[in-house]
Amino acid sequence: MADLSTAVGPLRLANPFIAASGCFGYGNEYADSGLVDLAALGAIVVKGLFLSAREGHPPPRIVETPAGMLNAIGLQGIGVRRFVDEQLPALRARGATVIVNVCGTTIDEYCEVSRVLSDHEGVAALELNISCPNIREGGIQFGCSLAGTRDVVGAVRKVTRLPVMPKLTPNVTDVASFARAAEEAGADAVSLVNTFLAMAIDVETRRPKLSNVMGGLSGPAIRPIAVRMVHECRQRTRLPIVGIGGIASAGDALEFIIAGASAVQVGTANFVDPFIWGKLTAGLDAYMTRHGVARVADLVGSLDTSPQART
Amino acid sequence: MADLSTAVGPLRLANPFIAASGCFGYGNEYADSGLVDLAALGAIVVKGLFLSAREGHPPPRIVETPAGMLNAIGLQGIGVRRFVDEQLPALRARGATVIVNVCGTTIDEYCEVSRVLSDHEGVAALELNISCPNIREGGIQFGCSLAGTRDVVGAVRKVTRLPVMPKLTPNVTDVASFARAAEEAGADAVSLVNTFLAMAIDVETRRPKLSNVMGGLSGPAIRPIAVRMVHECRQRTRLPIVGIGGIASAGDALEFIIAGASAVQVGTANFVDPFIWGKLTAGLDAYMTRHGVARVADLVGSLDTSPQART
Amino acid sequence: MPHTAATRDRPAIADVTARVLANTHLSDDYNVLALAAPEIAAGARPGQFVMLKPRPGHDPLLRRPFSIFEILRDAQGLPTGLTILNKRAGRTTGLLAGIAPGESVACLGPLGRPFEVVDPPTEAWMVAGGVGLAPFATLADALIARGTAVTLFYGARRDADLHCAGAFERRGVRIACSTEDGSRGDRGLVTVPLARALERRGGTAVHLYACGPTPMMRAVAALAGRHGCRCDVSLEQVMGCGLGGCYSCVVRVRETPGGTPRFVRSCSDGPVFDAARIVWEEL
Amino acid sequence: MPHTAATRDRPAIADVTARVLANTHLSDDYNVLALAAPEIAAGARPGQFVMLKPRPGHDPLLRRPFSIFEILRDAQGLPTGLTILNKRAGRTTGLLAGIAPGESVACLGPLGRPFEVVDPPTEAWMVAGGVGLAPFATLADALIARGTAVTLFYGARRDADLHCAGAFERRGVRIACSTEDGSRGDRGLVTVPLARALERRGGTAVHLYACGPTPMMRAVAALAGRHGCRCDVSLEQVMGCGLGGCYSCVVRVRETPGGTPRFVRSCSDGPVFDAARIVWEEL
Ligand SMILES: Cc1cc2nc3c(=O)[nH]c(=O)nc-3n(C[C@H](O)[C@H](O)[C@H](O)COP(=O)(O)OP(=O)(O)OC[C@H]3O[C@@H](n4cnc5c(N)ncnc54)[C@H](O)[C@@H]3O)c2cc1C
Ligand SMILES: Cc1cc2nc3c(=O)[nH]c(=O)nc-3n(C[C@H](O)[C@H](O)[C@H](O)COP(=O)(O)OP(=O)(O)OC[C@H]3O[C@@H](n4cnc5c(N)ncnc54)[C@H](O)[C@@H]3O)c2cc1C
Ligand SMILES: Cc1cc2nc3c(=O)[nH]c(=O)nc-3n(C[C@H](O)[C@H](O)[C@H](O)COP(=O)(O)O)c2cc1C
Ligand SMILES: Cc1cc2nc3c(=O)[nH]c(=O)nc-3n(C[C@H](O)[C@H](O)[C@H](O)COP(=O)(O)O)c2cc1C
Ligand code: FES
Ligand code: FES
Repeated sequence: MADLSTAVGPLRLANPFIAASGCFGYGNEYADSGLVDLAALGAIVVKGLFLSAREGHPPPRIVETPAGMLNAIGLQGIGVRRFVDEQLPALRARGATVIVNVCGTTIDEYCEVSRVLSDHEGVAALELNISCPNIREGGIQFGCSLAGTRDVVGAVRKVTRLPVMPKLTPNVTDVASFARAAEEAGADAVSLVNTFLAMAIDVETRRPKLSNVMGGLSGPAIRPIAVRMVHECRQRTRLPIVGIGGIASAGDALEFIIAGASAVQVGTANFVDPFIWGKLTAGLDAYMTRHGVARVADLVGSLDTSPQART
Repeated sequence: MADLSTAVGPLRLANPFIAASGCFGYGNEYADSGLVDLAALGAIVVKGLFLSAREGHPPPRIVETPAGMLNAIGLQGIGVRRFVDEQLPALRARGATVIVNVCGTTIDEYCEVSRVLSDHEGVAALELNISCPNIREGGIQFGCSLAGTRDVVGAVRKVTRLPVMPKLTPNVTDVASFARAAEEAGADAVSLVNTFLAMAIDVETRRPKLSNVMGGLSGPAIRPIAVRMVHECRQRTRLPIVGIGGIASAGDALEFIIAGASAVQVGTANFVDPFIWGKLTAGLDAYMTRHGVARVADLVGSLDTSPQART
Repeated sequence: MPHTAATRDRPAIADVTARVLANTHLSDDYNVLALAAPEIAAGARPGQFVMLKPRPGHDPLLRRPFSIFEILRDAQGLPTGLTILNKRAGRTTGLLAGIAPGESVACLGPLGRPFEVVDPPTEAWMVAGGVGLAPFATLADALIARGTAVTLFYGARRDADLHCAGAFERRGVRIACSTEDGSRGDRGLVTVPLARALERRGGTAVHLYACGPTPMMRAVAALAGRHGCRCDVSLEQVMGCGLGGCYSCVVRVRETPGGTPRFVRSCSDGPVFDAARIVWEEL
Repeated sequence: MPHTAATRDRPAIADVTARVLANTHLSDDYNVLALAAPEIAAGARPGQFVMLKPRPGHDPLLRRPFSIFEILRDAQGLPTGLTILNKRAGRTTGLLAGIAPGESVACLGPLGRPFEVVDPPTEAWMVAGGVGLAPFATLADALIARGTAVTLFYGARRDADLHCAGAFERRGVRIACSTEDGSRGDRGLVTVPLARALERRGGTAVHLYACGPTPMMRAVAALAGRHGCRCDVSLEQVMGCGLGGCYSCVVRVRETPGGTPRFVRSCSDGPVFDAARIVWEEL
């Protein structure tokens, strides 16, 4: 077995495969039902948390689209305090590497949520959700502005010693400039991408298919755009990158890693196949063995874009 | 049969179905081989034309991705003068409604190409390609800047009486602001979307799958994002809209029309099914008859986003 | 090799590449699909569901939820598989209508909260609309095994749509049918014979079970409330994962009458709910 | 009802939902697929191709190009369909390997520029590498019908990969095989026996036809140039549409030696090209 461990800045992971936020509940659901050994994952990112509980949008909250899905869950969640009380202890006991997806409607809220989490053992890193397209007041207003990104990252940086990783939205003209803004403001890494703002219409009723009108597009459909964005960020920053978007196989994950990601998150594909994690590590192991690659780090950003030599 | 005719500003079309630029050659290919009666289409947009011929990128130029494809053709083309000499007469003879996709590396070139086309009978409208993601110097630098968009549209507006329709890129934070810029600069309509900048990596060779490294994502995968963008433009401008992106059935086209498009373009799906045009008009006809809709205009922008009444 | 996940308190969830054993055409819209999935069949309880994907690849992408209709058993009575009562609604159900024996389907389960199986002397009255019949075959078996008297109120548009009623009769279930066109049983909705029976039941304690279109379940829940009967409904919300991961399948419930409503996941808190908890105005 | 498009000067292009008549497994990698497509078979000429989509929907999305291998005929000799020599390479070819009789495939064609069929006394020498054999069965038939002597130089990795050679022998084609492992015919590439035969051909005029991996075709083109033979190659560029619409399938050609190279579409200008036109350094 090859050495699958990887580092995302200060964060060490047993393998590069991370369960994406909002796609894995609080993690305990999958452990309770015996489906997944949480300690076997690189890490899990739990569902986005505000200071208080949120009830989210009314259903319908999802709709399938070609090779993808739209969601407008609206960040239903139990709030950070109930999380640390009710969910974190079990996650710790299960040996999970826990990253929390931190949400806020104000910079103060991001800081307060981060403070609560930093005060508890068992949180490995903070992923700042400045990119949820589904609620007006929750993040995207920061994530679509360079100043907003700098402000949130800089403020959270001051209140925690945990690794800070803003999660970038793809709904911008130049994503790499946001990675740079995060870098300047003291982030330890960036994760990208969150979902693409999108919509689907029921033509029979002439109404949107989601109660929230718009939702976020995820799944294999978006993968080529996400890979491009990781590649752009790799070229223009030195920040470690966690790649996200449409990963459904080890080969898909390798595209992100070769483009420049030190680790990857898997969301939608885990809905289709909750046993995907073992297949991902086995596939990466087979690839590294076949290609004689000793460490994941040797693959990260190894893309060769020189013009093809022809004979 | 319902009345399928529609108007895109000053442009009258027999039906809303237009062949998208770069996906239908110069149109004559499909007529020569007897596949398509060009006069039966709403219109055709011919491949992007510069002043001079361009040879385009080396192959591989396309790669399939989940529910989509990447292309980096690099705007191979015969140049506007050979087009008006060699292709336009046959298109006229065949009764095609011809829209030309106008390219330029400078504002002067856009104007010059537009002038040449305006001097010839048989061109119905100009689609300004300020959104090709595949060549550095060809359009995207205008299409990603509000000032650039205004400058190109304003300059072309002065040299032609033909309807002017800039084609917008989706690779921006706020597409509706570009539609507004186009409106202010005197455009008659906007078409959207062009392709999403994306990439695919061959993990075995660790090289990009396209010779150009990046390419444009088209096909069903992008449809939900494109529909959202049309909806946003409809809400924030009064300009007529031509919707584009992943349309493969009459139902898909209706999503765009209901979201606010007066007509639609079909690209990738025409590769899969060159006989699609008859199916699209038949499907729209059946829908309008079933719903008792007299004119396409009654559907345009008819989306109902009020909260669902529950009983 | 199927993937399975065992736990202390509930049957293992398995992901089986299930071979199609038979596909029985009932009508243009309905078929019964028999799948080889012994691991899932062995642990399944009445009211549970499976998540199916008719073929690998991205079209369709997500699995879809289906009630376990019947458990298949070999000569020794050991579970070998399960059947699905499939009604054509779109991509996946369309593919499941046309799939041939020998092909296979990805089948994940058993999932969700099962029905509470009531004991005598309480009677079990099952109320099914259309494909809402699906969860009741295994429930009837469990009830009958306990000696509980079972009645099925079964409604459809017309006689030809009242599929599989015979299989319930053979189990010893009393059946009251209704059709919208009056071609069999009462004319009108299934609540017509149900309301009449509730009026006439005298002192018999009745536990209602309902599955079908939302308006039907809402009406049954109202009748249950009026008559003071406990009523379990099996809801059919759109589900992205079936495992509690995505929060797509929520339904608004109130824990106490007049309490603050909140969203709970119908894949893990349900699909079976006490009808009294549901905020019916919002469904 | 298939869609067809007739024109003055070339056979109609039809889009047929072609039923699979048979699927003959040759090896883990190769199979021969027989499709019912009389409209396409009737107009097809040697070297033309079809665009296939193994199932509706978006996965896979685009059609893929395949040479027409053989024309199927009924007892009266009327065309009823065609076969495809399929080599597993990815999604579509994988699906076509597994597809069963009775299923159907979307089949669009005939497409592309056919081979020029040479007359006696010139001899026709066909050079095939692996699945590059596909366009030569119909070409051999046409050549033999004109009385032209036909030789097939056929190379593969090992004997077991030299599929369908018997069918060519039965047609009266002379065969020279080569295998990389020497298990049949010459050891090495197919250019070994070809070069030898060219050296020894004396005054015989020879027209070469080549299809196979790019390095093989390049080497055959070089031999043809050295020996002053006309050589037609059938190229296998990635194709998005097969109809001249997308400009994905281009290949660089020079109209005159030393002329400016330019990209032409291999779906409409080809797939058959005079090898002397191709800019081989870039392929
Ligand atoms: C717990 C549970 C048990 C179920 N049991 C059965 C069963 O035993 N037999 C059966 O035939 N069906 C059952 N359903 C419904 C079934 O899941 C849907 O019909 C199916 O998901 C539709 O998928 P599709 O790909 O065919 O349709 P799509 O192409 O996805 O959509 C077509 C249409 O179906 C609608 N639809 C999508 N999901 C659902 C849903 N969950 N319920 C109702 N309509 C939906 C869509 O809004 C759309 O209008 C059950 C649903 C749940 C939640
Ligand atoms: C004119 C023409 C005639 C052909 N005739 C035949 C034939 O008779 N029998 C046959 O088996 N194949 C033939 N091919 C090749 C065949 O089209 C490809 O193997 C097929 O497109 C691969 O599709 P896929 O979905 O299986 O692979 P994908 O999943 O799309 O890709 C898998 C791998 O195949 C490679 N590939 C993709 N397209 C091509 C291509 N055009 N040529 C070679 N490799 C490709 C990809 O780069 C990738 O590495 C022909 C190609 C052309 C252009
Ligand atoms: C149902 C659903 C819920 C999600 N919730 C969150 C969330 O709470 N916070 C967040 O940052 N991202 C959320 N996401 C985005 C995912 O974490 C991920 O960025 C996105 O889905 C792309 O990855 P995928 O294609 O692998 O799903 C959600 C995605 C889905 C599909
Ligand atoms: C092969 C290919 C070539 C294209 N060439 C052009 C072009 O020359 N000019 C242009 O404006 N758009 C071009 N496009 C973009 C299409 O016109 C269209 O905007 C895009 O493909 C989205 O539509 P679709 O999903 O229906 O294909 C091209 C697209 C493809 C796939
Ligand atoms: S279906 Fe995903 S949480 Fe219920
Ligand atoms: S394959 Fe589209 S132009 Fe040749």
